[in-house]
Amino acid sequence: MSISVQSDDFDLGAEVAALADGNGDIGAVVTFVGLVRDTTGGALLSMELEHYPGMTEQALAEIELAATKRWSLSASRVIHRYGNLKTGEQIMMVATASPHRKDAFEAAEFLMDYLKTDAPFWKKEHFKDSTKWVDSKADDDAAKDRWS
Amino acid sequence: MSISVQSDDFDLGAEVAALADGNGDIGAVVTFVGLVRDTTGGALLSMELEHYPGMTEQALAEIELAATKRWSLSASRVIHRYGNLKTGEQIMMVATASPHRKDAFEAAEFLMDYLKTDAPFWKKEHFKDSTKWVDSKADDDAAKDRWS
Amino acid sequence: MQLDVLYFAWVRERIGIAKEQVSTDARTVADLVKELSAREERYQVAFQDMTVVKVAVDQVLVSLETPLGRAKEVAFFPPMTGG
Amino acid sequence: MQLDVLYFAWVRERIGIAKEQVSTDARTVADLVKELSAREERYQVAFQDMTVVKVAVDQVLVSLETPLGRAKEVAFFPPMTGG
Repeated sequence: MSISVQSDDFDLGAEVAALADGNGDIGAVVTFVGLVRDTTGGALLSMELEHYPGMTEQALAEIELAATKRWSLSASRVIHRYGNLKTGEQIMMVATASPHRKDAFEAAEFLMDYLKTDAPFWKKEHFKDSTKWVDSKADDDAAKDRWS
Repeated sequence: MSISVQSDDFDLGAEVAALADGNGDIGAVVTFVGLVRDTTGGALLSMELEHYPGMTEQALAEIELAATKRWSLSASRVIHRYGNLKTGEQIMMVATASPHRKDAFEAAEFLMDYLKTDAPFWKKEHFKDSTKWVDSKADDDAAKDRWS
Repeated sequence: MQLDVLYFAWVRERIGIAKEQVSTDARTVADLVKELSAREERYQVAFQDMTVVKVAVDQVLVSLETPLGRAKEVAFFPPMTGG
Repeated sequence: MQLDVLYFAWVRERIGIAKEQVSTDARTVADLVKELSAREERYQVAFQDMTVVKVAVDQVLVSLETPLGRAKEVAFFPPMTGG
């Protein structure tokens, strides 16, 4: 179990290698990577990620702990960036490692669903002469509710 | 859509970066990595991966095409290795890229479920003085059947 | 009671500051919102629709009816959009 | 009819070869299995329980009842265990 909230980019391959290293019981690693998406077809200058230092780490740790209690996980990793990111840049990742693929898949989806609704991050899109806070989605609440 | 059947190892981070490169519409990338797992707690010397050249590529291409028809995928990648691998080594990966995380997750699970039952690979475990062909799992057929 | 009150994202932008110290006798989060809204229009604007404002007390998500008790830090922000 | 017949994994190990050319008039896959099993014991051993043997004709998974038609390649192997 490990969490990082950072402005720096991350290396997905290295993170997965570190997760699995030395544990011969891991048969499956599932990762999710969130990327800055330009829904306007080219007008996005950057995506600003704001968060609530202190609460962020605490919220992510609780979500990770809940996943660990529910599925057979050998290891997990959450990294979320903040600051100004460009289109295509990596925003965040989760990785789950398990003996079995079903656990790894479900735990990764669970982590993502809870992270979306419970971790205090906010996205602001910067355009040439305007800015827009990204709206939260009703879908995200529904996705989270399926686990309860 | 891209498939490789190879003896060489692969670099997950580089594969995901290549998948997302230059496509600003990708918001989500899900990957699955299968690793050589030692269920005996240290007795496994190596895992031998055999496949059916020709049919393998064709089967994987069909599975990938089916996923592409069913979900909104911007890109996907399947790599499966053959030959002799050690505990902890990467056996294979799938990656799915989509505007939305739900599509990326479901398509990755679908690819894995079909790959397990329809792609002609066989695993043989090598121990000090014995070998064992890995048994297929009834679970795997059940996992595949949920998509139909 | 002395509280650190934090604002994030568009709540912060509407109120114009990220953090302030507030002296209050508010019993619940809802009382605090009422008190701040009565103070200046910028608070009223930020808090006009509390269905789209989330609250954390001492870094834990809570509802508007939560008593402040011995809270040290209260934060207001929009629904999260990370990931 | 001339067929390339391929064997994989433990089917290959039981039969002792990976590939052979077979001249046959078998109409279906099941007929071919019967014909090979009658030939030598190693085939009979490999094919004794056809519920755990899968068949591909020209690299497409098929059932035992599938007619061979103008097939060029037939392969026998255990259920797959990739991934």
